[in-house]
Amino acid sequence: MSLKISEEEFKKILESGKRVDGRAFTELRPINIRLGIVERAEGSCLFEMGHTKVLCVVRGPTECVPAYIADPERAVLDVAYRMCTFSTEERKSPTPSRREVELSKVIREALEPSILLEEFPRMMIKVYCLVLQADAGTRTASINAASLALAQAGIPLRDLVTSVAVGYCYGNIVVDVCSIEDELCADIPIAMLPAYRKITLLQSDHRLPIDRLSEILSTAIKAIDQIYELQKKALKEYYLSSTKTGD
Amino acid sequence: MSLKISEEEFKKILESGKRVDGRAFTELRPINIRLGIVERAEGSCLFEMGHTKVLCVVRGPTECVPAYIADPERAVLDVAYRMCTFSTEERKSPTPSRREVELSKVIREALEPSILLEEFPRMMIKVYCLVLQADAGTRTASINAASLALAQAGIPLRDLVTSVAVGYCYGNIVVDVCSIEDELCADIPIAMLPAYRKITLLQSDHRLPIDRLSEILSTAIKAIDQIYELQKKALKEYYLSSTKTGD
Amino acid sequence: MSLKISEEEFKKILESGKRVDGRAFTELRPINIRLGIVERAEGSCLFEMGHTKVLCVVRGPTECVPAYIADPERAVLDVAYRMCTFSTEERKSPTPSRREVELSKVIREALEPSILLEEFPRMMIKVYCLVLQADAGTRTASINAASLALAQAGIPLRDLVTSVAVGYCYGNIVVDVCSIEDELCADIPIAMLPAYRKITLLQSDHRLPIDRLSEILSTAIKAIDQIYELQKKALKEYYLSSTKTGD
Amino acid sequence: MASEFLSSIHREFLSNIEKESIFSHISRGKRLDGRDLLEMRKLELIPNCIEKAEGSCIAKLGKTSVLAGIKISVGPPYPDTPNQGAFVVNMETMPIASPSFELGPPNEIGIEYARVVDRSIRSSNFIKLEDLVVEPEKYVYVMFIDIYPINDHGNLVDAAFYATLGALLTTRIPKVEIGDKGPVILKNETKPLSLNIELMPIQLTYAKILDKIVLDPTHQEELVSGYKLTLAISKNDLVATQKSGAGVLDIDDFLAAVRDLKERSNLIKDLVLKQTLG
Amino acid sequence: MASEFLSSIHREFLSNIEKESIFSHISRGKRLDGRDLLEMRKLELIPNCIEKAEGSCIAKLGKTSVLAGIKISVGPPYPDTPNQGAFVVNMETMPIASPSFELGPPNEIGIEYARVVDRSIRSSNFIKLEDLVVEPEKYVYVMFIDIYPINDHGNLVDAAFYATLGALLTTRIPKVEIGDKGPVILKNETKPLSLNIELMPIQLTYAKILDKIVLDPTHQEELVSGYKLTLAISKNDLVATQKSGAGVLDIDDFLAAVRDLKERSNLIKDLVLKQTLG
Amino acid sequence: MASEFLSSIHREFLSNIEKESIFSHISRGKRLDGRDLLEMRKLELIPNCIEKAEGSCIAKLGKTSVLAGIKISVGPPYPDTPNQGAFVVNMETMPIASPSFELGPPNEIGIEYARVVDRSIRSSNFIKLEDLVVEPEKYVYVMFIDIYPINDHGNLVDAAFYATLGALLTTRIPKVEIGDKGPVILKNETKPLSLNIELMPIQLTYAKILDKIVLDPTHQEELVSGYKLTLAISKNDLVATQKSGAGVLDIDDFLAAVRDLKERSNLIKDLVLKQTLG
Repeated sequence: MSLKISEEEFKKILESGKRVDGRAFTELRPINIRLGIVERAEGSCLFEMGHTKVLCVVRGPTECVPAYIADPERAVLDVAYRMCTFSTEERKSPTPSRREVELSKVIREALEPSILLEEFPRMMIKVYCLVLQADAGTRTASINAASLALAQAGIPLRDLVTSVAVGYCYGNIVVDVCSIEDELCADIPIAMLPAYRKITLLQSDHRLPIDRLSEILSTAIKAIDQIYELQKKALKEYYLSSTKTGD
Repeated sequence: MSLKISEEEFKKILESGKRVDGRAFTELRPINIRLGIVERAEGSCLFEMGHTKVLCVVRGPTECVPAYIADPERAVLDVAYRMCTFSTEERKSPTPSRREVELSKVIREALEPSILLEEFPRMMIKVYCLVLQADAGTRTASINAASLALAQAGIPLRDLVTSVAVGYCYGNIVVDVCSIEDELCADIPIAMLPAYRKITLLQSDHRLPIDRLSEILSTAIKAIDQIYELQKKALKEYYLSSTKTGD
Repeated sequence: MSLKISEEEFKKILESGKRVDGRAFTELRPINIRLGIVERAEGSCLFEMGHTKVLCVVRGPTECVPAYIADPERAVLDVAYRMCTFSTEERKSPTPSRREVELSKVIREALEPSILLEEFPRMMIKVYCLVLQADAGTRTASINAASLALAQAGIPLRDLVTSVAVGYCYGNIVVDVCSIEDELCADIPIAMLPAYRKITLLQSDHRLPIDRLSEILSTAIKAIDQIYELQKKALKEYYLSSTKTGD
Repeated sequence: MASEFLSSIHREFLSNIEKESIFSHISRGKRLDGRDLLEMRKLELIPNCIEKAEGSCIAKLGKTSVLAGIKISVGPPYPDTPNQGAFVVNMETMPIASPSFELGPPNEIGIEYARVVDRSIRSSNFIKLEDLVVEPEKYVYVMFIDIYPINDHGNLVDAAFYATLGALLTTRIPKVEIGDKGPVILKNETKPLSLNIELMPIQLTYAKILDKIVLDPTHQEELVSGYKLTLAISKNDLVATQKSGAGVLDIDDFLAAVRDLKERSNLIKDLVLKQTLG
Repeated sequence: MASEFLSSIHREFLSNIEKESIFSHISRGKRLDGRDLLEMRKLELIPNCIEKAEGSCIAKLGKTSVLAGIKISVGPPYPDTPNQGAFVVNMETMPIASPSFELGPPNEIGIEYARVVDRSIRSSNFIKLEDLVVEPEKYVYVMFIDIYPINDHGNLVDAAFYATLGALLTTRIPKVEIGDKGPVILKNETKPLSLNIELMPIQLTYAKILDKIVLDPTHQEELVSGYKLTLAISKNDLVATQKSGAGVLDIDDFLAAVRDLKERSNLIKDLVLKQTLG
Repeated sequence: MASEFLSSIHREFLSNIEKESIFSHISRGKRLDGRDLLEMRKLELIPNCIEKAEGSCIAKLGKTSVLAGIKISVGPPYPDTPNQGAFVVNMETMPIASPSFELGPPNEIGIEYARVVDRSIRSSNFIKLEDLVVEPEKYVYVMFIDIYPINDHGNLVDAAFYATLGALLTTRIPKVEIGDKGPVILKNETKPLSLNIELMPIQLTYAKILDKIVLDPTHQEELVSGYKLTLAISKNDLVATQKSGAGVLDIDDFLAAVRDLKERSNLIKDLVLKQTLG
């Protein structure tokens, strides 16, 4: 998992048409979804993509505290993204980093368009994303988990939100970037309302040639469609099983 | 006070039937109690046991702030245990340590059963314990001080709470442990409602043979009864003197 | 600006009747005042004295938050004095220092007597002073700036508050101390309601001969009168220009 | 103003019907979930669930679940124990597991539970701290044990204890070389953590409800209990005691709980070892 | 309880009349301040305004103004980049510039904007970090870039970017000597910061209002916009993207915005260089 | 939102009857507790009350009492004073002494008073800082002076000052040896702190009530006073001035207060020395 290779080796593998972890360029890591695993919450989801593991819990709609942040026309959505101290190579301090604060904000804004917040004026919906293990793609896994937890919580949604990180590695476009790719290449996390073809999260850093952007986005959308199917399947299975057990 | 001796010497002294500070096994350190020394508080008590000195102040019953923690059926008891920076061998940071937070909680829970909190619904009673000098037994001294300060404040009580730490040192049971005993032996702080024979605080660490537990507890109770008498005497003297001076 | 000279050289220059920066003993540094530069605030002022630059912003009267600090008979005045991290020789941490807390308090108390707070019961007036560059006299510049910003905000005032720091350097009284004087000599910051001849801020440290105090104060008052004229001129020019532009 | 450690925990209430239901069951010697008074929920340990941690384990007590992870670093020893490694136990209280928790630093419950688990482990001498030395008096291993509650369905403190135990039993200590610039951790060369298995502590929590003592309380039972009593034993010794909560404790109830724990401890010890070392 | 980063920002509202006015203008292809949809406000840079800083600049975008200052210290390099200097971007959010800010540590907006500016600069390789080494693997220069908003009349993030750019372009690096007690900074001997001028990033922010995209939004426009999209390019590459706000973004709007930025970038680059290097 | 330093102090109010009573006494030249306007309460010092501190003293001014304690450590000197020891004055404001204080870090009153006491001591050169050097330019003694108010019956700042003075006068400096691992403090070998007794500062606080000046105000007097004026002198020099509170001060009142302090200072100095050095 924490395999270290040189930039040269990395490039060579890419040239052979493969990726460092053996995947094809547009191949996702294995995805594992478990819904409803936290009993004392309205919604919860464990979302695993490769070694990345995120637990997401939804609470609410509840009363808005402190009262002065309440919105008379819609629910306030509050999102906290946090990493376990042991989720990373080096122990992370439990105090929230600036990165965690920024990611809490962009995850919130990625989820917000999917929720019918206007149905709960003056209320608050709380989403907590806890990264149990970080191996690239923690913000996209958090969004995928959170959207499912919101659905399981029975919060009315326009659509699920589905997210993936695409990478641009020495001319190659790869989907669902892994740790080494994240370090050496440009990483473009994207979230969408898949049914509407609308983007709710978009970030990038490193260098991206402008004339490849269109291709990068269409590659992302294909991956998002695949994950979207897995999300819907997980929801369906959860409802079937919970009906069976009468839960 | 900060005498350092080797474990061997320590054992030898115990074998001679004495303790490092010259006391007999069931002998308390000298106790000094002063009530009502903080004028601008409903209740206050300075409690000294040997070199350990704790000042306790009681405020209330007052309005509950923040309001959302109020209990419609009883008063909320809030206890803060803090140590002066110069109370210990090494300077203590003024920021509350995790130990201070835990001790605030167990002291609160040791006092709570003694107070008729149900007589003050929606109110708050505040207890502040400040360790002026720490030489073992600061939590037990805090409880003894706090209970007297509550009584002086006129808060209705079922009984006083009385507390002592018993030690288990290489097979010997000693009462009112001193610093060196605290370091080398098992320390069992106990608080009781003496008139009811009920325990309100009980903690332990180190190794205690299970078959000696009963003996340890009965030794503790004898010491508690002694301290209880001193507490009652101090209260009586305070009331007599305050009646005399018309205070 | 950050010229370093020895104490001996410093004394020699003083003996020649001049100061290290070439000024005469009672000469002020150049003063530059700009009003109304922050559009989204009721009042604002940039006050420069030599290299010292302070930006002050006034907000309110507004609702008092938190509500429990409201005063039923008058507005609450809240003042925050802060320094930019790059305002000093060594980078200043953005966390407020104890010095910044004390200065916030004395600046508040220097301004308070000038404001008709009784006209806004239960309200709050907020004053923020940000030191952009610190080269001695930041508290006095803050007061001068804040008083002008309050006036520009239309808050009813009894008088402006005008402030200067006088220095006592090896027997000489100097006005508007510079950095080196601040370091080597006694520094006496004073604020007044000039029209009333009343002092609203007075501090000192270092050694001041008691028999020179009267002289020190009268030197300060002369400097304050000069600055007061510049403040009034700046206000007048601001009103004239804002009338012209219809702002 | 109440102290932040008190006001950062949301009080929860049970309805009178819920309370009555718990009480009527318990007074008849049974519990709402069908257990006997002194019956523990099923304990399940899932070790090695976090590959990036040097040790990790999820512990489940019925529906309650807790995750513990261990990260290892190298630093100077404490001055008073120059030839021993060190460990720190911390419990975060993010509002994942329970609506009564809030964002922010650990509240008083997280601090208390972490310190109780720390004492249960430390007093037992379960960890061979003397084997955690890299270079005597200069460099020792420091273990950060961080505990995250996942679902609080009661008795978090025991679940936290078993998660910690499971993580310790499966922890791998990396090799360390002292280079020019200080210690370098070689993550690929590891060996198991040295433990005194025969001293392994076993911790259980009892709760007083009405005039009865129940073992391993659920969340609802905690809300109506007078106190909880957490005990840990190692071999024939009591190594940790913590009365938690504002009720009053009878001496006989304490002694009976210690005896009960002693009787159960070997069975639990076997279960823990089987589920971790296999 | 909401997280502190959310609750420390005061929500602001526009009246319905204000909203209608903005909307009716924009639907007719014009803006309240007379600008065209894709017209930027006048950018003005005032460098070297703080003599005590190693670099400083006020950037004005119309009425919006932001001050950035740079202080330089010397410290050990990051372990993974032993032969590079370091820089940190921080944005304070004191309630000077806007009534929606509060006293205290930076809120989520300050943190986001500082990190966006950091990425725009860092991804472009504008700063020659390899030239900021005092003694390889031991001492490097560390630049603290601190940003203070002065007047928030909209698009603080671009004003913050240009203030930072202006400060970097005029930063002087002091000489450092390594003495017995470590590095000593000689403030009187300085040289300009090494920059890859040809890689200089240009950042612009677009906002979606109704079905239109506007460039360089004002404060009122921000309050009614669906999202803001901040983009930075360096040469022919996109080096930073940040969608901010809860609206939904169309792919075509993103691609169009990138093209618009590309077209404008040389002009802005010339303007920045002229106003700083003269 | 008000700044935390303002909102963490509870405002206290006097009833109109209490106010009137104070005013009517003072306008007749007397005070509620029978004192004359310029009469100080009885000052009592109890040094060496905390054996674990290197220096300690309780100071009582009538019913007001304050505890100060001094702990000594060894560290590097400040770069600008390589051959001087250092001291830090801190005042905690736990709600022991007054219902207007709250738990948490020192409020603005604690910070102001600690800094005033610091300036009174520092400006006087009472402490021979040059004697607090362990190894020139490398190790010096650092004194932490921590002040805890016990009962606030008015004029805490002077009680804090005399508690500090009493603690300094009885402080014992431990011997320090420089070992392999740095300095080692030998607590059993001590010598008194070096002081310039002839420069000992004396501090007094005056308050303006109605048109009168009173010395050493009580708590109720503080609540109705326009301002407090704290002054310290050392020999014939004024070494600290602090106007505190929102009232306005007349120059003549300031000069009169300085003269009053000068007249009293020798008597107080003798009292302090008698009660500490015996």
